Amino acid sequence: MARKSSLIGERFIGLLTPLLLLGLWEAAARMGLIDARFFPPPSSIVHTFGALVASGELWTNLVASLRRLFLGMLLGGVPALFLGLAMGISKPLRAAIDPLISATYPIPKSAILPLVLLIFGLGEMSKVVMVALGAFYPILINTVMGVANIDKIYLDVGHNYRASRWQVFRTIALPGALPSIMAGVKLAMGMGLILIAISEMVAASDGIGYMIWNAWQVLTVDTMYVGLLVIALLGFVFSVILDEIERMLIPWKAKA
Amino acid sequence: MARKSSLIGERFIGLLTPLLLLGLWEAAARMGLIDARFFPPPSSIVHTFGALVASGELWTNLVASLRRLFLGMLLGGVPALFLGLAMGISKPLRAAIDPLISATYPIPKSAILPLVLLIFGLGEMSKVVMVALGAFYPILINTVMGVANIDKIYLDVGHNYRASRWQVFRTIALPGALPSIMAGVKLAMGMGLILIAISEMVAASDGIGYMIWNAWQVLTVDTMYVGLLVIALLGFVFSVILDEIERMLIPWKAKA
Amino acid sequence: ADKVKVGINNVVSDVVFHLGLERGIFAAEGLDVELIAFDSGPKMVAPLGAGQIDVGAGASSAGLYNAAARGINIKVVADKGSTPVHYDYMPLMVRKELVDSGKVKTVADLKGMRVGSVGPGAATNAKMAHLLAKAGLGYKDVNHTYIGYPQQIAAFTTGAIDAAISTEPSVTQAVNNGVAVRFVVDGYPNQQVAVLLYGGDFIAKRRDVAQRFMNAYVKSARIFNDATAGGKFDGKGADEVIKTIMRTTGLKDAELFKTMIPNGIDPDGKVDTQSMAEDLKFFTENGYLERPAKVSDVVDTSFADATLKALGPYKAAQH
Amino acid sequence: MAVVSMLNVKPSPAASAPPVQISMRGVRKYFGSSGFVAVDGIDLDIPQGQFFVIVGPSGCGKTTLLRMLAGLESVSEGTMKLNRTDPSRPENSMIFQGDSLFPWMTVYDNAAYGLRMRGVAEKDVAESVKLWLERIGLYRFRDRYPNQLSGGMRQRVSIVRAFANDPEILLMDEPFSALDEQNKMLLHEELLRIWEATKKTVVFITHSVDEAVTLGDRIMIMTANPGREKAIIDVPFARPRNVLELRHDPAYGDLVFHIWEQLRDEVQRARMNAEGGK
Amino acid sequence: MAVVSMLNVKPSPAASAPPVQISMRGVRKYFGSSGFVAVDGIDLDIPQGQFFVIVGPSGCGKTTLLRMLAGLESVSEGTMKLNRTDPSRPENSMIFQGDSLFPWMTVYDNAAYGLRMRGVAEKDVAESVKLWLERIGLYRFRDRYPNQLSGGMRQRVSIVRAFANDPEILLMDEPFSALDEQNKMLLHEELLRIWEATKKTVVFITHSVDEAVTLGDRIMIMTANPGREKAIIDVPFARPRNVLELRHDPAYGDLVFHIWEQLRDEVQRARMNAEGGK
Ligand SMILES: Nc1ncnc2c1ncn2[C@@H]1O[C@H](COP(=O)(O)OP(=O)(O)OP(=O)(O)O)[C@@H](O)[C@H]1O
Ligand SMILES: Nc1ncnc2c1ncn2[C@@H]1O[C@H](COP(=O)(O)OP(=O)(O)OP(=O)(O)O)[C@@H](O)[C@H]1O
Ligand SMILES: [Mg+2]
Ligand SMILES: [Mg+2]
Repeated sequence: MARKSSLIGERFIGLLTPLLLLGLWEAAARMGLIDARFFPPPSSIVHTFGALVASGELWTNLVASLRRLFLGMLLGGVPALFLGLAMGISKPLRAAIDPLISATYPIPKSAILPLVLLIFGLGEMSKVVMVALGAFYPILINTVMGVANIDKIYLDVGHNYRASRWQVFRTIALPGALPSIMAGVKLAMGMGLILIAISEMVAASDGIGYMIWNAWQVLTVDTMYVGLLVIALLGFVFSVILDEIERMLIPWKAKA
Repeated sequence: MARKSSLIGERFIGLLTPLLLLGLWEAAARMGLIDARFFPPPSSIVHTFGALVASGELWTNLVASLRRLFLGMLLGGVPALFLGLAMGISKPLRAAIDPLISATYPIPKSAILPLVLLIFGLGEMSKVVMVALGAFYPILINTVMGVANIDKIYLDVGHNYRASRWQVFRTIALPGALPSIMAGVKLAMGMGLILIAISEMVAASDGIGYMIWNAWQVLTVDTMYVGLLVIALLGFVFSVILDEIERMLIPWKAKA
Repeated sequence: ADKVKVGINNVVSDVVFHLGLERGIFAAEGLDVELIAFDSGPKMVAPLGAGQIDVGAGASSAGLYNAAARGINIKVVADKGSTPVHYDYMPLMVRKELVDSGKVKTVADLKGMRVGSVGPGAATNAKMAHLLAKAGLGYKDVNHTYIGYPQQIAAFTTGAIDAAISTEPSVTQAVNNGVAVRFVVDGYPNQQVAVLLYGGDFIAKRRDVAQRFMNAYVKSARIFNDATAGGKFDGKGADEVIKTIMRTTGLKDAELFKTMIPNGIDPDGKVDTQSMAEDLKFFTENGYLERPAKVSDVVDTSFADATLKALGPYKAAQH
Repeated sequence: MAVVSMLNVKPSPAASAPPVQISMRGVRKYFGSSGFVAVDGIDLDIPQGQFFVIVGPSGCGKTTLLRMLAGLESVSEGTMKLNRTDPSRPENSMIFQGDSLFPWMTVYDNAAYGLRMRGVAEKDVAESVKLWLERIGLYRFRDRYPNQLSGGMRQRVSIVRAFANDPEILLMDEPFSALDEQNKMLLHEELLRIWEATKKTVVFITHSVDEAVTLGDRIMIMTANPGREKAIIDVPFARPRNVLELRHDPAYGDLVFHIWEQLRDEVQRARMNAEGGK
Repeated sequence: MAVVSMLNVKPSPAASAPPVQISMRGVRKYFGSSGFVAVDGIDLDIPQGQFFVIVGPSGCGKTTLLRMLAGLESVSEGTMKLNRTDPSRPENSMIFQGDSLFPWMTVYDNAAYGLRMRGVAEKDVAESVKLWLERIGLYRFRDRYPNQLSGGMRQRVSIVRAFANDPEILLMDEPFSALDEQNKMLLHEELLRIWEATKKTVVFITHSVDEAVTLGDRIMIMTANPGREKAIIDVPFARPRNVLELRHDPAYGDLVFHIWEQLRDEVQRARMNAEGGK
């Protein structure tokens, strides 16, 4: 009981802060403290939001982006998870792949977008691949770190009970690294949203990124903010969902 | 002794893999398996690299980017570290700020670049801020997770010895979360490199990002690859440096 | 000297600014000009409206009208890139394979094909609509895909797009690479594509500086016209102009300029309001505008007019 | 506040009786949403300077009680008061059951932790830590990290950490369980000497009835889960005690046997419970 | 390979002597770059089915030796061989000193770990785990996570984990140290019963000389750091032993006293070393 109500309390505080900031923004825009031409008051953005919802435009774009996002998260996240677990357990593998990771990770995804387009075409695949690229690295890096940080005694136990590599993966590396992996997934989800927006700026005809970019091109500022707002909301919703999943996956922390 | 030589061995394997991949690329480009107009063989990229080094162009751009990168990392990383430690320790603070973080993190930095320019001007500051934005989130998220994951007994010890909030920060939260923070710094460094490249595409007249973008505009593909290569090298070098720093900062793991 | 900040895109047609700097034309007018590169025109609108830059090398686009509607005071004050006959630096390109195989013989054959364009609300889209209309097709009779100019070459290579209104130097590179051909040249003459923009504050508070900037700009434009007489980079002083272009854009291949088509830029700075009106109709019909607009909302020719009065009309250089 | 001053004016029952340092009334502890009762209604007064020992079957709530005393666990019901006598010293220091050394600090830094948290000058820290590490035979391991120590050595470091801090109340949760009997005996003697010199209040958890009788003034035997007070026994032996001689006293054997029997009943009851619950 | 067959053909000294299960020759262990010597030259043969006990002062290298036996620590010098007699069963299972339960598994899953790793059918796992958890009085806590258990309860779960796995060799590192004496005694009896029924080879580390003499066939006393063999003592008491009756045997007292004395010397020597090193 106590836990439940404090959880609700926390959610409440969590909603309060953004609302407060939005209120400040509204006031500042109305009082002319910030340039309303570029930072229109939230009320006017909400208005445009309503219009875009009504026209169905927002929904179409949202669905298109979400599809790409989920496919991309899967395509990038699953290999990252397994490779990360393997690298966390095996030192030689880690030594072989680490430099490759650190060298390819910082390559700006926006700069190689043309190359991605060249390889994967202008269709859906290139966008999914961009998201996958973004999701891959945070999950990989956090998984490796999470596994490497598991108390050595647990691996000793695993070896003593002759757990196979796969069993060590499943019973020790994965659950032991789970909190860290979840942080990686959160980072990856954010990166995925960023990259979906970037890649939908090229060769797309729908999606939230397309909507934002489109709005910048023709300077319909309110629509652009609606796009940003939608991404922010997605980020918030996904993080709540991920928190919930984390609570379920990590019961030994929750029940403490 | 044994540790040292195995370290060198690891570094060696770590260099082998990328070299192998480059060799494959070279062969494929020469045999026409890939389109050499867009994927020129590494040898030709190296050649252009030499020319750009000789002309001093590369050096100027590199220095400009590095400066922005370091300032941005500081500007984003230090607050992220402190806020992250605070959020890790204090549940209410975390509840208040978490949703804000998860909502603002996925906002595509490239989409708000014009707004950043509007607020921070067209000079260096806006580029530094972009890097800072990129560095902020991974460090924050990983720090929070790292602190939240510290074994509760250590916090109990801290409270029992009446450590002040600041002392708990310094003696427990910080060292306990350090492995996770370092993973965050690695992610942040990569993000910083990505964002420096993006932000140098606007209102800059030097920097590696500027160089890449410029090269795309006029399709001097080799120069573009040199830019990407330099970023990759930077990523690699930074990760080696960060690994070394980690080894120094986390002696209790290294000596085990 | 008066400081003037100018936003540019580092494209070939920006050479007028570099000429003005290099040859001391701005300095002679008592101006200290700083060039600031942007990766796209739309990113310039906010800094221009907020007075962070004074002058912008922008495009005639739907965004201009929307900006005006939002109270962002930006004015088109002179031509920066237009397509008089022989100066069509933005031709309709078609994938070479389609032309060679005879699949595409006329514009009408593009029906249902994939056409690349640089972005929504751009003047090039109006041009595409114009060309399609001449062939009896509607704008929506082809599939539009947004993709930047340099990427269009890659897209042609992989067959991802079949046609596009592209620009130099990408056009020449695509032709030289053998992936696309100039399919329609001079199909929509005298379109106003790139424009010189002044920020509202620059116009209102620094009129005198703005006028001097215009004087210098037109002088530079005339040098460019001399060098590109007849739509080729072989007029008077062309070699120097080419060098400037190569130095400032990073283009490494001098050969390109043999076949590259220069952009038009009116030697008197005149804006082609007629084509702008036609393009505005296209923007309106396709729903790019938030509110109805008129060309006169965004054009202010007073500076160019005054410069013309002061300098007298352009006389083509003798070769 | 009012409570404290009331305590102060109240006439002491015996003229020389020391003031109550720890007082519990109806202390209960439930865990989690299941409402599992770990500690069930403890009433207890521990006078200042007493060596108080708690014994009881595994899982009966000893650690939970001690953690509530240290303020590390909330009290679900009832009241628990710690009265200060010397506010200049830290209130209490706990020796935790199991590993609690910071893995990221060397032996030295772990031992110095409490003093540093109180802002003691580094010179005094060094002196005190050196003294304690030498007493416990670990000074030459001062630069090691905990993962380079054996289990017994780690336990000794955590003893140093608490003692060096010089608190009013020492809370010790099976501090000697991972030690060999000889080290244990040496530490018993050491502990008694220090305690007799400083007259700290000590609350000491152990499973060893010998240890309880050797060290304690008073012993509380707890019932198996849920943990209640089963009996409180006064240890009659005079101080200072000689650890070895004590064992030859027949009264010693009787007392040990008496406590032992009570404990055995509890353990058996606990077994019954466990099987009843299956 | 050759070594094993040689061992097999060698005529046994006594006709019925069981084969050697564990054999060590000059086993040494250095740690890290400093070359700290933890274990220094152990020669030892442990026959199949023997209950072998190791005692020694804290930090003398007992755990290190056991970890080398389990293959968790490399042998720096010398050879160490474990000969299998029944390849269908797991070679060895270790009860680790201190906490080693997986925090992310319930009591039940922790206990079932070894069996599951061997791919035993879930039905058989359930049966065996239930049996063991009941024996040790924790079946009703089967759905708890380790952080919801007391220290002693955690230790009992890790005992179940090893026993349920039914290995040829049991390696036990102070398995009963966090237990109350009554539980300890019950477990002693249980352990002896099982051992007598199954005749597993057991290597058992303890600090309690009583425990060593009660349980063991043979006891190795180790020297203080660096750990060497100080003495090996045969325990003469007949089997099956009654844990309580044994203590009334005067020979029992003598043996305990004898071992105790040797240990005291070592602990004192260790103290000297530590102080010499300051
Ligand atoms: N990883 C390590 N690095 C360096 N030294 C170590 C390491 N592990 C153990 N040692 C040292 O080796 C020695 C023996 O340790 P070990 O854990 O085997 O002792 P032990 O006999 O089990 O002691 P206890 O009874 O206290 O558990 C100790 O001095 C310890 O400091
Ligand atoms: N966080 C928790 N959540 C739920 N139950 C808990 C928690 N902590 C302890 N318990 C339960 O409370 C009871 C008492 O635990 P406690 O640790 O106080 O026992 P103890 O007397 O110290 O035992 P031991 O001698 O084995 O250390 C146990 O049954 C334990 O399972
Ligand atoms: Mg306890
Ligand atoms: Mg040990």
